[in-house]
Amino acid sequence: MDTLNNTLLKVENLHVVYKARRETVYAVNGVSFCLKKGETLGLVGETGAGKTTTAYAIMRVLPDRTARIVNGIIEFEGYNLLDVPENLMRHGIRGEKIAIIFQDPMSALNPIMKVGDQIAEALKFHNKEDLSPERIEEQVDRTLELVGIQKERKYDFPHQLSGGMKQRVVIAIALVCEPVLIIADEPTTALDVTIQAQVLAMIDELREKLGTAMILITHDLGIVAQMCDNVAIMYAGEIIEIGSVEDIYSGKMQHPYTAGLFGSLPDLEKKTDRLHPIEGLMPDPTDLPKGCKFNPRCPRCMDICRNVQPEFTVEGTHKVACHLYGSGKGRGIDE
Amino acid sequence: MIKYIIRRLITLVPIIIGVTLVVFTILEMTPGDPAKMMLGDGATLEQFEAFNEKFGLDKPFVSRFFNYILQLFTRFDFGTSWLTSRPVLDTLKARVPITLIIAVSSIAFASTIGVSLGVISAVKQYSKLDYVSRLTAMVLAAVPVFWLGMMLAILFALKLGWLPSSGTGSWKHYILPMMTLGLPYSARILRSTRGYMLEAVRQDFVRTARSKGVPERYVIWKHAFLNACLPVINTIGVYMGGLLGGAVVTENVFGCNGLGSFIINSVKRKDIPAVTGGTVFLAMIFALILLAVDILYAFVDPRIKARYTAKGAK
Amino acid sequence: MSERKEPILVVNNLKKYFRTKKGLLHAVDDVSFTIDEGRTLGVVGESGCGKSTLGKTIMRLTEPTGGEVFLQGEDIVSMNEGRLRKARLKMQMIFQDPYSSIDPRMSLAQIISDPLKVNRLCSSKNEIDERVDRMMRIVGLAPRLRESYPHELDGGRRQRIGIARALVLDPKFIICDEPVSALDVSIQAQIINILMDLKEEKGLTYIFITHDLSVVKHISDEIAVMYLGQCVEKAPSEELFLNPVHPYTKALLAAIPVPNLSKRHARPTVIKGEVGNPIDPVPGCRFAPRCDYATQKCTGRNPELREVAKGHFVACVLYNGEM
Amino acid sequence: MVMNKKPLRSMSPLQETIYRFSQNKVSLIGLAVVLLLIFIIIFGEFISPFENGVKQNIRMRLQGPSAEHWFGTDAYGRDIFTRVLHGTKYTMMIAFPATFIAEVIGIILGACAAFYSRWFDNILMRVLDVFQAIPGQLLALAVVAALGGSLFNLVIAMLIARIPASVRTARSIMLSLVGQEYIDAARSYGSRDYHLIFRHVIPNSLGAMIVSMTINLSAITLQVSSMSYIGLGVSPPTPEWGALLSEAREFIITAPHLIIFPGIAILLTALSFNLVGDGLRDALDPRLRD
Repeated sequence: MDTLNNTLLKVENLHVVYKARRETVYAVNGVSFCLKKGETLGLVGETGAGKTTTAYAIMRVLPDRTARIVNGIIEFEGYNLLDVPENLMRHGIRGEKIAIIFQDPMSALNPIMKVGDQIAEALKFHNKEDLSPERIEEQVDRTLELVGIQKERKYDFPHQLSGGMKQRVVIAIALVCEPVLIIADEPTTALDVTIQAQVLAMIDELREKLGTAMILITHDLGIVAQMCDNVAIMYAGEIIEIGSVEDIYSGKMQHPYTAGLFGSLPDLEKKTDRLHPIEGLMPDPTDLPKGCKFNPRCPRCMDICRNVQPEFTVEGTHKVACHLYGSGKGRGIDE
Repeated sequence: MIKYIIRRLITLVPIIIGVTLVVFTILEMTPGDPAKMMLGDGATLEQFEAFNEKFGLDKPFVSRFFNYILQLFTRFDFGTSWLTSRPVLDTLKARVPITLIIAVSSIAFASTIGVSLGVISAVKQYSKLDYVSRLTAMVLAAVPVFWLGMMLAILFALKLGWLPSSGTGSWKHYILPMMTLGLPYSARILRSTRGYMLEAVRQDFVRTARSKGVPERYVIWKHAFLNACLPVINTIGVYMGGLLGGAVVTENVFGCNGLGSFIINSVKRKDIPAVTGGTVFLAMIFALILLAVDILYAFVDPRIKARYTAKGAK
Repeated sequence: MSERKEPILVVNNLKKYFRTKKGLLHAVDDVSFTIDEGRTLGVVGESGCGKSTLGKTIMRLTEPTGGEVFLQGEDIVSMNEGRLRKARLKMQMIFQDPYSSIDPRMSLAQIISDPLKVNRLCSSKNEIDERVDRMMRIVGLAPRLRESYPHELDGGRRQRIGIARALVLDPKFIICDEPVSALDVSIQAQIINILMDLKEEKGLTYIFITHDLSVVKHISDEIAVMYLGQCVEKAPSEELFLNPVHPYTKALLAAIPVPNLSKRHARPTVIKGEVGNPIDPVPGCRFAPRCDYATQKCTGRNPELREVAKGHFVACVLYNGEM
Repeated sequence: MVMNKKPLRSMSPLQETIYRFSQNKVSLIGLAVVLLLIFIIIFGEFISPFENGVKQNIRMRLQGPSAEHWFGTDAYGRDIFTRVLHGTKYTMMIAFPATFIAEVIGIILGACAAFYSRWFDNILMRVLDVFQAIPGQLLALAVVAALGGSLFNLVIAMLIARIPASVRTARSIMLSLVGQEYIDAARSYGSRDYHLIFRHVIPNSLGAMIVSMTINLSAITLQVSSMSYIGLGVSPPTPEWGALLSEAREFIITAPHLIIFPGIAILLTALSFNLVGDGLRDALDPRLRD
């Protein structure tokens, strides 16, 4: 069993909304999960599932004019990040202890600043050990080499680098202060497969070497299988299934949405005639359905699903929020 | 970089030839015989012929044009005034400094106010300050320059008596023209700076900087503003055209003897060579300003720089 | 009675070069293939390999620099405007971006009926309406959406509009240019199913351009792998995945993350480096700089596509002649 | 099957733009002023006959605003209110046709540049470079210098001064539209060039072109009045706003009301065009707002 002091990050009942002029977008609706030191959690879901919003909420970099964290606790190393004042957050947490890798390397780098300076910037503002400028430069060189870029290229501007190299620079920025937690927001979606393989292999290796915990946000179940220890499947701002990779990929006690995700993927090893996608579309985040959020698309929807929000059914490390499982509340009606 | 500047200077040559051609062609359409207009009906036939020969008016349009271009590029000669028979350049030399002082001081004034308020307005979007500065800018951008000049003159010169209302004697004389021309443009610059800044603070790399833990002030100025700067510089360059045109009117309001009033007076007296010379000269200044903007641009933006310096290109 | 096995499309030595400031960009360089009626050819490759340009060049949306394209025996490349328009009735395209490929100022019905109108194929308004309704039904768009505008719809439904627009002319042959890469997985699967059903029903022939290997395997009968403007390997779909021959194909297949735990933490053999520059390439294998098996033989001469097994072609000196 | 939020009713992009515009109070005020101006042009004669603005009355000269003369009287005792009222006509008679023609020429040349790219575009750009090197005001001055300052000539002058900017705007709009995939799509299903231009490019460019048109209207209003003010536009007896101000210069100390009212008229006109333009731009592309 896990010991408590091993827990690095604990998110509890997180709710985030975006207030547009007349509408309220319910982006994250009661997300809870735990992350232990050195562990990798995959956050999986389709567009609009609330993955990125969750990540930004942890970093507290949500757009402050529209977004509100209405409820929840984000406990990091024993402190609730939502109570930490902004300047402490900036000084001690962001970039220092938690770093983020953004999705699109083309736009995540400042086009008019040398990449070396962009890496050094994080160090300069978290200069706890009073490093001399020379030492900072050395650290930049080392980090660049760590991510597989020659140190001479620190004098380059982003436009002189290829997409894969830019993403390596973004990763270098995240790593340079040796954070304990990295949030990787679809780090390879914008890259080609062969480059993706390079970057993923590099991230995995570095993470292991540095013992960093990671939240890997992705929509690709293949990447999760390769990289993660635990997986959380998100749908409409909720985690509908969470567990170890083995739990999720075993196919036992699977949420119908998870099943649909797997059914949408063509199998490389077997010849499949037809895919089995989930019908319909994501619900409108300003007007979510009652009960289980997935009920309008669910092939196994029951009466109870339309009215009652399902609780987690727990089986070891595996938790599923679906009326099909658990105390049998729904089973009787269905079969 | 120097190579680039030289190359860009060379590209000015066809533009100046083009500008001269346009101005020449437009003014060629003036109805009536110039000699008759200048000398009056009482002059003799010999006087007419002498006038026409002196100013090359007996030659066809094309040859006059080429001659003008040749003179312009070899001797920096802007032609001879029909009225005074003196080289136009002499008058230009005396008057250009006044126009330049007005134009440069007002653009400096406008940029300082416009850019700084624009940035603040964008950073504190939807704050009271934002509303007030946007409203003021809205109105100022629609104010006719000459009317603003008259109102300022009424207030500061006639009512308060702080500043002189016309002439060009001391530095004090330049304050009202500077404000007159500068205020409407500061409003325009504010509006575009605010827009580009709003765009810039939403960029991904600004979010990257924030998530690095960089202080907010640093994020705004070093990351967002430096990037927003590029289009702002460009816009200011474009506004220079309107501003130089506005300078012509402002000089008229405050009775400054600059290039503008020279052109206006020459237009009124149908002194075509003077109009041509003045216009071409002003266009040359404008072209040089645009060139300076381009160079500044390349200086700030490595992507543009790379396109021109051989080393930077991959 | 035409012969059943006659190829619907024959592409011979197709080339498309773009003039750029830095030199001649070889986007598509000497690509040849044939497609039989009712089959699907998958074209895979990474960004910058020229796969999209290939599609556009076959459609003659960009003028080819050289080569021939025969659609049912007629050379598209040498056609004049009028005949090309006729030929395009038989050959349509589905585009990648469901947002920019649809005119935002037209309603659904207008978008789908536009091909009929510009080609003056229908005599009456009723006939047009009927065909639009039929198309909408086929691609799974609710009839009440007829008068909707694209901005009210999501990517998946926009892509259905794109399919309906391509199909309304009853083409024989469709070029699908990454039709699902902008969509979420569940929507992607919906679209793929529609495309496969249509192929079944109407006996369509596809060129399916994509960067996604698992999708291409699922939908294609035959697959061509492109690298920097050239076709490096071509084989029946099953064969390619069972016996990849070209080192690039092998690397590409190894790089796909598989959604099961069989290969967990078994780090794939990652190929080094990145895709090179397609501007003014020197003769020789373009993959050689990244290839673990590269020898001197790889430079100096473009490797030719050779048949190594029945229907399996590869352009690699390792397999030149032997085997 | 579909669970996405259904719109209450389908709105075409045009309807949506109108709807969003109608939600913007500031722009609606601008529109109201523009409509008022048009009303004045049509019914000005009924509000206060032109006669009142011509009738001279030396005894009533340089009077301040009163119940009888709302804006006061000028040096000849003419009613300023009437003169400002009828001045609307002159400014608009120049601004509207000049803007409209400049915009049409912009669309035509822009479309040609975008479609028959390379050589035509290159030539066009070089020509534009030349024209844009001459500040608009000077170009207008040169035209007036050559042709003289009648109303018609002012339209020509404004036109020449505005065309370069209009063409450049139109060109960049058209170029970005031609780069859209739906143009390729339309071509691939057999659309001819004129289909592409008239069915896709022009309808899609219209919004942005109308925005640029309203902004141009504002700029021309200002430019026309300043031309008249420096004595190179409409000349004094005609109650054009700039000309009114030009006349009023001598009385800057004695009768400031002569200066205030025509100036406010110009300001309001230019401002309301700007407001409408801004509102339209926001309505066309709501992303720009937040």
